[in-house]
Amino acid sequence: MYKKILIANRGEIAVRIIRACKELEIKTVAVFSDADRNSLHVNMADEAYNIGGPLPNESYLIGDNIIKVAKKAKCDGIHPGYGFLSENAEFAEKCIKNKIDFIGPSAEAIRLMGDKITSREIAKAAKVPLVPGTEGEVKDDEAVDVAKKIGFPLMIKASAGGGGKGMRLVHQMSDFENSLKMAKSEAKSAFNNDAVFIERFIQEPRHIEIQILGDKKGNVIHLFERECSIQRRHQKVVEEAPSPGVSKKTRELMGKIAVKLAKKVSYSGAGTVEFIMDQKENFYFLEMNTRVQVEHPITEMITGIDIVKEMIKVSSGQPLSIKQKDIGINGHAIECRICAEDPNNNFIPSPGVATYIKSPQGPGVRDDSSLFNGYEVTTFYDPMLSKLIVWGKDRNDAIKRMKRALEEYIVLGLKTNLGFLNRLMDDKDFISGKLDTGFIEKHKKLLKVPKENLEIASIAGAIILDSASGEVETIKDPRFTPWKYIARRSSLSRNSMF
Amino acid sequence: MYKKILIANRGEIAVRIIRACKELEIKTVAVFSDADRNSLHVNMADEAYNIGGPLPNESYLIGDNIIKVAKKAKCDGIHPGYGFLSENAEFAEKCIKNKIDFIGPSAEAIRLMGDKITSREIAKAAKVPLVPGTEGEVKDDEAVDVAKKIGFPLMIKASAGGGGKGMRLVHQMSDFENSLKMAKSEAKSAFNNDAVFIERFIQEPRHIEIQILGDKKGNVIHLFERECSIQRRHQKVVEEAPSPGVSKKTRELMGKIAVKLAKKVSYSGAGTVEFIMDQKENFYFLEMNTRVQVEHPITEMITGIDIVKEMIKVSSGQPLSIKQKDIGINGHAIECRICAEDPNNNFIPSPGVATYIKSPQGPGVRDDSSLFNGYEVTTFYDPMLSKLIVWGKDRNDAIKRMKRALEEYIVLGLKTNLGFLNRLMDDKDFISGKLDTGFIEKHKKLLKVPKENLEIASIAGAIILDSASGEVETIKDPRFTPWKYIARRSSLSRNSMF
Amino acid sequence: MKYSLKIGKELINFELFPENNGYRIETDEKKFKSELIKIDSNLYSMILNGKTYTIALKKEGKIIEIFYKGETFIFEVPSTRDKSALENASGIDKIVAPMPGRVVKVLKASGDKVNEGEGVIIVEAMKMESELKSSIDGTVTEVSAKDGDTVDLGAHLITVVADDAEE
Amino acid sequence: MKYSLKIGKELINFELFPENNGYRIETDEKKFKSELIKIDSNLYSMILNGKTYTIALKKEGKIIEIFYKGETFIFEVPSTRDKSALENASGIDKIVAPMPGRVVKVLKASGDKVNEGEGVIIVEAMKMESELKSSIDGTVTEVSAKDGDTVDLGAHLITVVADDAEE
Repeated sequence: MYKKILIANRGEIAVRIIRACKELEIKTVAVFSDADRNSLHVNMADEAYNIGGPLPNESYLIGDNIIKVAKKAKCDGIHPGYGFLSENAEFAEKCIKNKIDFIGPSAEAIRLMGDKITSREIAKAAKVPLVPGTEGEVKDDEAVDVAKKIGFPLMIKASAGGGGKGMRLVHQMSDFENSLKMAKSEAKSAFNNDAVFIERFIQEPRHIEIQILGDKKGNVIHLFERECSIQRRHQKVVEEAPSPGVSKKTRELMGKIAVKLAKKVSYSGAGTVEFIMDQKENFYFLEMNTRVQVEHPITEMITGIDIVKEMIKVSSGQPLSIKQKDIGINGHAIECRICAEDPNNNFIPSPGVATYIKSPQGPGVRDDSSLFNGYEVTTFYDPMLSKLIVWGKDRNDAIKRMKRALEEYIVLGLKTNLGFLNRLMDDKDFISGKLDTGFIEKHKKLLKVPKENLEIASIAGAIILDSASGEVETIKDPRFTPWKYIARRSSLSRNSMF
Repeated sequence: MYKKILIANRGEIAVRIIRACKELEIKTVAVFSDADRNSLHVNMADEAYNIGGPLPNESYLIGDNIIKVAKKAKCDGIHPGYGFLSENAEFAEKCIKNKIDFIGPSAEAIRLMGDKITSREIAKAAKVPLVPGTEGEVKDDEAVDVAKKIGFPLMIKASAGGGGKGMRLVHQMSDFENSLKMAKSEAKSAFNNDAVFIERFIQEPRHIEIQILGDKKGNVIHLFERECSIQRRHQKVVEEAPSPGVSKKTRELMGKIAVKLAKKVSYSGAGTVEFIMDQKENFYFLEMNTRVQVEHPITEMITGIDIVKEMIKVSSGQPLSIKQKDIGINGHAIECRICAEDPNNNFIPSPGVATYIKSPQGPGVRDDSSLFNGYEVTTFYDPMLSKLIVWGKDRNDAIKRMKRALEEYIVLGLKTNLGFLNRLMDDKDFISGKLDTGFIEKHKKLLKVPKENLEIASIAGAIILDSASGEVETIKDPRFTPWKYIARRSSLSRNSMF
Repeated sequence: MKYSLKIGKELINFELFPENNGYRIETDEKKFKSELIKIDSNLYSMILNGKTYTIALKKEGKIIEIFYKGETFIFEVPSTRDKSALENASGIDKIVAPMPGRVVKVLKASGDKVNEGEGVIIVEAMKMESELKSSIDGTVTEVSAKDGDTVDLGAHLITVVADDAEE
Repeated sequence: MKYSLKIGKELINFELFPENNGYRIETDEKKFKSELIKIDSNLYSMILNGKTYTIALKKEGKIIEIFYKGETFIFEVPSTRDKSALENASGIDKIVAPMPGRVVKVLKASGDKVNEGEGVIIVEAMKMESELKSSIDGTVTEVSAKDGDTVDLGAHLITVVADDAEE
């Protein structure tokens, strides 16, 4: 087992990995940019080193510097988290060359599954169902014919893409050529690569993904699915496991297919095979993420398996600690990503300083957060503040618990999606479980702040106005000095019924 | 199901019950003493009413006033929590008379099991094993003969007792008569009742208890055992489930016996049958607690059953939602009671104001707390600040997680047992699982603060001294204005390796 | 005492009467009996007509920021001039930068007619482009930014005036 | 700069040298390279010889309260008189109330001889009785409480002076 691991990341995922290491009695080394000196991950690690400027390409993306720190601090492993260098095959190779384990799959597996076109080819070879479409870059001269063959609606996507850039939905032939041109130009400017491919557009699609875990002995297991259909700006907001739309039969089939695909590239560590599924449970391979995922905790909650610890153990050479047949689904878990963003303004990120924070607690609630009073959301990094996860004995129980936990959450100083998430948990369509990736678009009423909330807030505002200092205390000192009290027992009539 | 429940309690258990009600979509009414206006339970409930002075017998113990509030606020149930009125049969009766459900067992069951001597008689009739001893009050003239028959060491205990008052351990005949006199006089002054009984003293005893749940249809199930042997001042500090000292066979037997006993009094709601067990797994009935217990969360963690919700449901007339055969043990859970007390001074309570609080978070951690910045521990109530509960896939996993969580806990302003608990999690005897109620006495070294900790603290103190204001910022402004930053990229060398 | 609070373009009026240990509050439509207790640096417990509410708030100068049930409300204490201005000037939309960022493209020039909901400028921040829209039908009267500018939070970008508004 | 801190009866001496963005700290035995950053109202992050520590602290007048790893340390800034007094007066045990409570029984009277570890007074608070003990062999020189008194935190109860100590 490792003695000391460097965490090449920041924010909640760095904190998550540090917690796993502490529980495995492994020492941790944090790295931080100039903007992150006062972050939680720096505080919680055993050691911490500055690695440069606040922009990612000045610090968290400079693999060579991170490896230098790891060597100097005598680390025997580097955990990349998600984002940054986590799916960088070259970095994985360099770690190994420097005799430091890259805690993740082999560089080869990252390379093969990282490219959308290559991974599609591997999936095809493994007989994984694919969305009908071109099998590689579509050439300009064949594009129209291909589009006709696939049929409408169809989607044009950038080969090197991600996050919605270089994507175009086309409903009819007459829009096709113009959309193709725009997608290519967007792809060119975003990724310096104008290759695009075309595929069938699935109506009311659900985003379903299978968590897999592999070891270096060739064992691969799956930990069932997650449903991540509640999205905005093509990014996940709410995830749950298991999916309310996946039957036992489909679950087993998807799991088997995901394991088969992972074995094709001798996958080790944690990974996710993403599928798009229609409302009749037809599913098609989307892509594979060769790293730990933001939403991994919901799978941990329903299986009892600590995915991050398991990643570390298998990377150090240990076999998987569990077998497929021993894994079952226990209850239901939901994750909400609490983000500094404005739901009333197209979920635009809302940087600023969190003045005051209060986290939910109590049964079945897990808050994976990097928040503290004074935490600043900068434009350098993702505006995610926290992952709020709940477990319930069934989906309904989990939804009610999430609502309770969201109501306990206080974040003063930033605009967040807390209110929106709060109302989502009360929405009858969400409760019914009929989800698709267009859910938020179709439920714009959830973005509206109820008038009662404004009323309550403005009354509090009015009372504060009445106090010059802004510090209202209608009882001058709500604390009692008990021994004095007993002597002068006085009867206070505040809100009393007697 | 209930529409609105009054919670006749305060602190973390009131908060726990409010959370359960919210998740069941039941409205909640809090009551508070003059000392508790700014407490968490007042904030979290839907309504809150002042019921009198800070001393329990001025507020939380006045059942009639509480029933008045419940009627005025149109509550259909009252949850008593633990302590205060929870085991008061008369109060339970009054609730029912006022057509408000008492959420707990029948007044009859409380009365029968509440008295130690009666409950012993019922246990005897149910063939529950009892510690050899007198079956009722021992008369002065027969005491010496009885003591000889039972044998030494033996224990003299107050019939009406609790919390160690009126208890005496006697090792030899020559001490017996004097000890008897002292126990009786202590019992007289503490409970106004000098009745005592005598029983065999179990060497290196473990405190093992079985959680049971019953409904109003006559069904009773058990949720396995909890080990509560780590005690100070005869009060529990650390509890775990399952017990590392109970075999599968003993577990089943204890469970069966507890269910049998509960059925004898037509028990409904949550209850606990407490046993004393020697190191060879011989166990004897101690008493039954006819209420929800402080340590109920560890059972919730390993069974997935929400005990408080279940109590509310069965009280409203629903049958138990689970059957005995469907309940299994999943992993291991530990609870630490974080208390405002001084381990270096015989765990003496340490009142004061908690200036600054930071709670642990992350996987497998549950913090049932009533803390907030500014929370005051008064001498009116129990000094328990929080129940920190962790779940792990096995006992070792749970211990490491508890250690990690304890390290994350920050409570500034009060003396607490956090440091002691921290060291306990590292103790090889604790880790080995060989526990008994004398554990802390035998491990006094765990009370000692390590010299390194003082060193670290004093260095921080020295740096703060150098700053007149007490506000040290070696970087003047750790926050960046990103857009300015990009223009004037400067290289900071703080703790940098390059 | 009478008080007003401004939120967005709306003005809310109250009258407060101290009563027992709390207040009676009257708005144009409703009456409330209220008590507000400070619990922590920014945390308050409010009891309103018997019901309890947890609220976090920060008061800085004329700005009161209130967090309630997942939402942040930013109130402003209106000046006397504000009050009269507010009543007349609802026909002016001053569009400002919603966060620090870069101007990608200014879509309208001074004198251009715009419709309600029409985009007037595109800004980029945190790797995302956003089109800012006019909230009224009117004419662009002022443009303070050009393509490629980096702008701070709240920086004025474009003003649209309704054709029937008086500035 | 040279500094001292008093904890209990112990005096700790340091020398601080500002260095880069932090300090070099020297005690009688060790040297440290340190940096302390404020994160929250009372929360600090310390990097000491490369290792990180999370510390909460409060400074009020001459009292510095520090929370580290589950333990609360209360330091006092010693006055010059304190420093000399501390060196000589280790033979005096001034017993004070460890919390607000009630005196159950005063066990010793002025002039009584007591041994180290011997109980001198019983106080009750939070439903628990505690016997306070002398930490030295000596003679009771002063008794400020009587049975049944209610006492505040820190109130003087009894003083024991070692037979060879100079007061």
